[in-house]
Amino acid sequence: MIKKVRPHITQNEPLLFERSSPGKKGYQLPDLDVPAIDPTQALGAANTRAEIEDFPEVSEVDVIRHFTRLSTWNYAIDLGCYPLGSCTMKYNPRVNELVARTEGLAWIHPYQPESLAQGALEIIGVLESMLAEITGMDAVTLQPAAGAHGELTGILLTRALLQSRGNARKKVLVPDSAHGTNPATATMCGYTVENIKSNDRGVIDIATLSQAVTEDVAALMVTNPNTVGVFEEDIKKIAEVMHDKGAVVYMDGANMNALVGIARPGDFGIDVMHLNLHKTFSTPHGGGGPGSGAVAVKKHLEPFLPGPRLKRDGGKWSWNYDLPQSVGRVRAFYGNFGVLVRALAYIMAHGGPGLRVATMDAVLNANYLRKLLEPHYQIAYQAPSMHECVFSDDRQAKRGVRTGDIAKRLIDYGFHPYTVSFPLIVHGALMIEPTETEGKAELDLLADALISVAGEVEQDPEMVLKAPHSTRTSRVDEVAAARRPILRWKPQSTASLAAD
Amino acid sequence: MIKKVRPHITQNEPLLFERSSPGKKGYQLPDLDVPAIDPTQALGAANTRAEIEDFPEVSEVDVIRHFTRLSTWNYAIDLGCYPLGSCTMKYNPRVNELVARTEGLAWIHPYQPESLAQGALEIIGVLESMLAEITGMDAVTLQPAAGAHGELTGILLTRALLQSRGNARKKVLVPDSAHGTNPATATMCGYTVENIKSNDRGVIDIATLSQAVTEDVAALMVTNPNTVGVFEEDIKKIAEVMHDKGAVVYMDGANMNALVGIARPGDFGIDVMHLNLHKTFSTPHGGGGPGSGAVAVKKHLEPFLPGPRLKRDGGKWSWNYDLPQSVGRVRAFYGNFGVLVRALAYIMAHGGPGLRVATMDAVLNANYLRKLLEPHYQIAYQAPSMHECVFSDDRQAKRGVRTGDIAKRLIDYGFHPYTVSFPLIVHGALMIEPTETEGKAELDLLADALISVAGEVEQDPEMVLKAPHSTRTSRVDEVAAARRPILRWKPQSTASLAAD
Amino acid sequence: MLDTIGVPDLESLFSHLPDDVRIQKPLNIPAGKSEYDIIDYFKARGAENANGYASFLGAGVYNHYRPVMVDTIVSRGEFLTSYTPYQPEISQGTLTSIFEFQTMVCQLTGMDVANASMYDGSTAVPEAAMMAVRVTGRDRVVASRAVHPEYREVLRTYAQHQGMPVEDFGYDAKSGQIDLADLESKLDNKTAAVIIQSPNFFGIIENTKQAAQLAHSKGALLIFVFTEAASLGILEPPRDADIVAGELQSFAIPPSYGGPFAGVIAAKEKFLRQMPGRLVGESKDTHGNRAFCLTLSTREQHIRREKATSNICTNQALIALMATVYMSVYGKEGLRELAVQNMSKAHYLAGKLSPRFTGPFFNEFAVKTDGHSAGEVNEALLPKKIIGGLDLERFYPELKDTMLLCCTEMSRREQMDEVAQAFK
Amino acid sequence: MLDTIGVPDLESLFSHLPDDVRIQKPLNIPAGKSEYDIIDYFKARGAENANGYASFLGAGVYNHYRPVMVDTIVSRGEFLTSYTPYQPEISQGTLTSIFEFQTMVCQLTGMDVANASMYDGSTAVPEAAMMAVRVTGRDRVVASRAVHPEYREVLRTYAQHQGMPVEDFGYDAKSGQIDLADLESKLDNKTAAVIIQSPNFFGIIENTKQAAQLAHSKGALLIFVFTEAASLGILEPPRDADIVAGELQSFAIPPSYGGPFAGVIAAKEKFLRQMPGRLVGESKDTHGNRAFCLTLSTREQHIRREKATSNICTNQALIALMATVYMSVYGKEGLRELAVQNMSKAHYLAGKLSPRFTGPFFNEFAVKTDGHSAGEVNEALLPKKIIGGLDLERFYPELKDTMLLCCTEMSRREQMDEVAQAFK
Ligand SMILES: Cc1ncc(COP(=O)(O)O)c(C=O)c1O
Ligand SMILES: Cc1ncc(COP(=O)(O)O)c(C=O)c1O
Repeated sequence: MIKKVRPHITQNEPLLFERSSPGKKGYQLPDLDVPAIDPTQALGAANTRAEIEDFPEVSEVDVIRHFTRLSTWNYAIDLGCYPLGSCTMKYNPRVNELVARTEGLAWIHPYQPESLAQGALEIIGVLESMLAEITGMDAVTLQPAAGAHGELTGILLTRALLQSRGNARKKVLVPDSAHGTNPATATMCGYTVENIKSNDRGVIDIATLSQAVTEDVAALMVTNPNTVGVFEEDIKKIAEVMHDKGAVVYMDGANMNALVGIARPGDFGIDVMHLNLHKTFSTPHGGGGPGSGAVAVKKHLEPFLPGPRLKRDGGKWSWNYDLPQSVGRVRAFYGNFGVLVRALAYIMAHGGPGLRVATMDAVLNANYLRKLLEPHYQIAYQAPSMHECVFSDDRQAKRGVRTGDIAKRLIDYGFHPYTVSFPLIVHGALMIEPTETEGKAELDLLADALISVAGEVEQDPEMVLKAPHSTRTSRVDEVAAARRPILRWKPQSTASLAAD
Repeated sequence: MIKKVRPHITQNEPLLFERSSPGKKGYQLPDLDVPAIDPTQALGAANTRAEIEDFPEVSEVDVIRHFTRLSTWNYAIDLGCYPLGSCTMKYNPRVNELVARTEGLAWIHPYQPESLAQGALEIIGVLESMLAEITGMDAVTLQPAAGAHGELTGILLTRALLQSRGNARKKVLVPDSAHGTNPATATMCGYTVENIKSNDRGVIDIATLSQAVTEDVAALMVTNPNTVGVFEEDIKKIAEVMHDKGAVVYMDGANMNALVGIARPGDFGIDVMHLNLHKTFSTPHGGGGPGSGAVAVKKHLEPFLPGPRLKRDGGKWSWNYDLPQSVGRVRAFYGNFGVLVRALAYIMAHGGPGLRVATMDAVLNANYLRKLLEPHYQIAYQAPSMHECVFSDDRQAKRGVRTGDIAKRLIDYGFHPYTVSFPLIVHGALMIEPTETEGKAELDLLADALISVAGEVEQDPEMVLKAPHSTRTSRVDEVAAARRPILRWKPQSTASLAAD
Repeated sequence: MLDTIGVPDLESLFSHLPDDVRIQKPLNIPAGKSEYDIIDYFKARGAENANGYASFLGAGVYNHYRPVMVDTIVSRGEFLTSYTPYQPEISQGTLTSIFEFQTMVCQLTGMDVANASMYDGSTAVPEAAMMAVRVTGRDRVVASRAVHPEYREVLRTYAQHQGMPVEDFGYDAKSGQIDLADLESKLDNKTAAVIIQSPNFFGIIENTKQAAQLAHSKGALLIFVFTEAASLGILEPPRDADIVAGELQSFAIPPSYGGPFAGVIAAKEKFLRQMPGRLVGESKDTHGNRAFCLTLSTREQHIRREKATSNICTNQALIALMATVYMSVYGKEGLRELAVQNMSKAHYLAGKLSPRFTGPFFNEFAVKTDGHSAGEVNEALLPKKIIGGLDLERFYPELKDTMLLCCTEMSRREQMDEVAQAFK
Repeated sequence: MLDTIGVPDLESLFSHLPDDVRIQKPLNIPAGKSEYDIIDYFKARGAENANGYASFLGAGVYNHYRPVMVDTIVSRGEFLTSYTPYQPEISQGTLTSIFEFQTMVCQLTGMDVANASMYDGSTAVPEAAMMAVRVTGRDRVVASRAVHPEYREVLRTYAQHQGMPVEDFGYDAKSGQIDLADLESKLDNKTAAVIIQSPNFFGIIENTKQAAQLAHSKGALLIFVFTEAASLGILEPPRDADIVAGELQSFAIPPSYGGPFAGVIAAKEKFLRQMPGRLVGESKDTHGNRAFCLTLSTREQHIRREKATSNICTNQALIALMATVYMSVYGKEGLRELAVQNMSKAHYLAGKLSPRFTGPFFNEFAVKTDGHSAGEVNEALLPKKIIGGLDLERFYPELKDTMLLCCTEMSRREQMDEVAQAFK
């Protein structure tokens, strides 16, 4: 029985272009206090355009209604649990939005004198040291813009280190459970990828690994806890094996929400890792970013970090550009500063003890769900779960219903689905990460919904296959979208739907 | 056919009290930097309470979800046209919200030294003079908190004036089309109310009025344009009739949105009037306030205005409390300052010319709707419409469908209904005020919806009587609510509905 | 659109207005400004007011921390840009939150019913008095001089033409609490209500029980007024009062130079039908789902017109929502902890000074400025970016060289020490 | 919950972690702070930075007015707290706005297709270069020295291990535009792409047509880079380019010390399958309603893994939404008027100084500081609360005593006059 939602009306809304009518205005500029210049005269006709063809013309009220109506078509954390595995969709404290908008922080230019940016530098400095403490690493760069960008940085560092030792090597080992960004990153750094098969406990098999590690191997990209939510208990041994062969251990830290305050990668043999500040440290996901992919390293990798590096002397912060061994910039300026501010605010609000409690609650919630769901869904691996629990759709598949269908039906129950069919090593995976900010009531509703769906799969698989049934947009034809891509509005193409 | 909305799911949400569980916390206070005091010791057990019985205990994420979910059950201007007659539901520019939150304006104490409040006083001073210019009156007080409060102030002023002339008189004349606050106000000021019957053109009949005006009559409370949206063309004559008998003419300015920049009450014989800043000057209605009921008067009433009065000398603003003839304060401090800031921002954004254009567009929109709807609904009066048009449900009533039912059905079409069964002189009134901030597209949808409903009334009145059909909450039993009032949650009373 | 209407131009829409009624020259208001200019203008005005000052002013307006959650919620267009919930089917968000507001106000005050809000505390007082008059059929009210002076002014303004004589009674010069003897002497069988405030204007906690006994013994109602809602986190609620008229500014409502605030009236169930203002009640929809709606509107002006319990229409809904969110964020524990912090700070500062009254106080207290005048003490504080207390002589001639100081959770120890210094 | 799981306490949930893996002592991070303390802390940090200064810095980050509407929209929880729209049935809000973003970017740039965003302009450049390599099957890229120096650094970082040699070509010392002869000399049949920026780092508008002809004549693609999106309101879009890699910071994205910003890649339709990043496409739902969804994801890492077009996953959606709202507010007329204001201000100031280059410019230009060094001029401005321009020698040793100045609609005439003064 559906307990969490009821149908209501939502406003339709055309595309902005379909709302547009010539001459409508939503802005007013201050009066120009200097002589106006004629662009064509000043720049020549060849350099100027007559108009931005088909660009929208709408009023201020059109704009607010357009986007407000659109927003009501979205699901969001503010509306309910968002158990998207591997994405750590936790509550985003609003104070972080406020402080990030402080005039002295939001309106400072990256090239203004360092003497007029000491507050910003202090924030960066403090965050770097707190992340070093949390990860147990020696140095941190905040330049990368997201996790994948952090991976790129980390593997470039790896390569630079090995290069400095005379041989950059050829291969990067990636467990078959790894996130797609791992192999993609290795390739971008000129390495070939060798997949490591996980064992029947869902973790890296030391024997398999040992065999794979040759003089050609530059690094292992390990995710811990891994993407099936299982902690790699042999991590120290794994690191040993790699280090013995002179290879580097890179840790994908996307799952740090399971470890903060409990275990530190720096203490279990990791050389370099990235953190997803937008996951573990709760900066809003914003429909797909922005993020920050801070990279933490051990001493031996520090000389290769991207520049500039922050330094402090005589009580003053400044940027150091004199870094002979640096791999070079991975982006302009100093990173997603606005995201860094939010992450630091989050850390300050929790404090050391609070961060640890958050981690424990995250693991508690995942294990609670696992317990409630295990009778109804096939758990992927028996090993204990950390911050997320992963099931397979084996039982439901027998009735012709796959994880993606169950996900769609879950929408009718008022939830955003879990992560579908990732990791790849789990056949038809349901990857569920509740995070610590969900209360028991919401978790019970989620379990209740998934159990109810499991029942529906038995009684009426057809109905489940057609879900969702209660949303303003029913199942979308993604195949058609890819077969005949329409990636932009054009005057004719969608006019017929204007009333929509 | 319903073009404006589609059904979607909305989250259910229990009452905060039903979400509550002991020990949950949504706050953290700064550390106490002085010795903590034991309340019972300091104040005595008799003066202290053990706890606030049954008060909610929830987390921060509970709070944001609770109110976010609740908000999705509301209709609002940001979602679409809100043609609630007499309420002037126009778009509320968001810059007004920003400036009202400026630290130096939002965080100043009414008793702080005037030398440290000059900016606030300047805002009040400028707004007073602009409203005087707009109304054509001589002086303005911004103390009243809303329209009805302004009426109270205005009638108190009237009484004080007449008193000073030796006789406060007994009666206030109120047209039968007047808003309920008018007669209620007269009573609060110790006057008896005499209703003036409107003529068949929906306006005040000079003959009827002349008869009613005796030496006992203190004032006439006239609304212009009146509540049927018709301009009292004889207003000057009306004022003459009153003035000849030494009576005062009070104007209810709730409908000033039809006159700003076009005609000024001060120019057509009004002695005292109020403005609803939250209507004409677009301060957000916020689910029912706050508002501001600025009162504007002619010279002869100025001495009686509530104190303190703003004065300026030597380039400095200050409050003058020495007002021997003042009727006294109508509220503490100086008025709804935060609302005044928004109103001034609105006036500045439009400027004189812009305000006039807004008025013309408001009247344009009302007349456009009238034209489209006249074939389908019975217009209440033939007289030309100003900012709103009022119909009666005579034709639909024949099929057993009343204005209230049509309103409910309009909800299914994605609109907030017009004002229902007001004014009382129109049998089953449909009072429609689109305001100037609606575009043609939205107006066409509204007309289309109302016309479609008119058709449904003919074909399937039963269906209309059961509307709305598509909202998460169907028709509410208001009779039961009044028969057995439940005005607060109690531990038992609603526990059963916790899942709701 | 003009074509549809059948007029040549916009002007023609007004052609039926007599010439001598139409405006003669354009409004003398400058042309519209850009958003950027407007923000600039108000920032400049704000800069002309006190900025970054610590303040020890209370006296009805309190400087409490305002959680970020409050604006997060009230800024949602669905709350900000809707109006009075006349149509419950598309207003359940507002209606539900008001029902919660009414409930929390009852829980705080110990009353049975509360309305959806009044303009502010000062206007709630006369409305409460008028309510008592309707309930008792008597006309006279007596009010403590320790009730906020401006509230009493408003009471007099409202009362003057309703045949509702208002008389004050005094306070005990030593304790700062109401003078029970004087109250008793002012009571008679025409008295509809006794009005007291607690904590009173001097921050002193009144003996509500005794005041209630006295009032009831003479068949009058007790109207209990509060200006510092934060005190209800720890103080015994006025269970013996008949009507409570209060101001919720302390609950996340910015001082904003005196408004908009949110007043409220709460009362014993039996007086329900005489309450002014909007009330939200619980009911069901046709499917049996719980639903809320405005109710008992037969009390109100739009139905009852000249016989209405009040003329109030638009009230302070959005501001009341701020208070509702605030109460939700702090909750049972939070309001208590907050009250304790406020008390502790006030008692810390009072400990360094010589309070004028002996009665128990919450977060406000009166002190003699001894050597110097209150004005001098405040002058001395301004350079330190501290706004001192209220000079009580302004409202109480008998209280020369006496200052009312208020401390909240926002008052810092260093600043309080500065204040103490200034008295030296 | 512990009972359900069947463990005695929270600790036990971690008992399977080897002891030597678990943390040895508590994190050395102070206890949690209150919201109020946190706001205080960041206000204090903000106060340590430049506040209330007028700035003439551009160089890739521009100081444009940010309409209030932008935060009004992006602060709505439905946009702020949702993630990548994997589930289109409950993500149409995000998907529709991205589709509009893609469309507006195409309209601005004259390209056929645009993606949902890249991290920023600087990372969009190497992604565009890699895209060109995939398209042409060639490996070499040549980049104008007048492309933002930090963008070129990033290009080199990305390129170094992909067997993608990067070579610079010069600019004309007089005009400040690319040196066509030098470009031609650097082109060969291994060249996958020519990269230029316009307005370039010196603010000069490049001759994109000629650059395109040269590139195409050698079978290379032209990659057009922009850092000042506001220029596209008036400048001829790069219709002859094959790929456009740009930064949208100018569109309501606060400078925020360098990020988060929103990069974008747009291209000719035929290169679609080689585009990196997310793409939103139009489709229908089972009821035939128009619906949007992520599409062509077979290019992406989560499907293609080591063969993906890029490793990008999380991008800059919310920031892209800011730009979308900005473009909606200004619209066709607004962006043009805005561009004219920017130009007019810059040309006003340039008129009072001696520009270093002769090429046409938009809102940025280089000037010789003559007598004094760039540093001296800036020093002289600081006391006037003005942050001057960028010392070009920092990136271009050959440009001694040369400053890059930027004016936007926010630059006030008085301030520009002050700047001119400082050169005297
Ligand atoms: C396990 C894992 N690794 C890496 C990433 C990539 O991080 P980002 O999306 O911030 O680039 C993600 C997030 O999608 C992830 O879940
Ligand atoms: C005609 C008229 N007069 C007076 C009022 C009362 O104004 P307020 O609600 O601000 O007290 C209203 C608004 O409801 C009205 O429409």
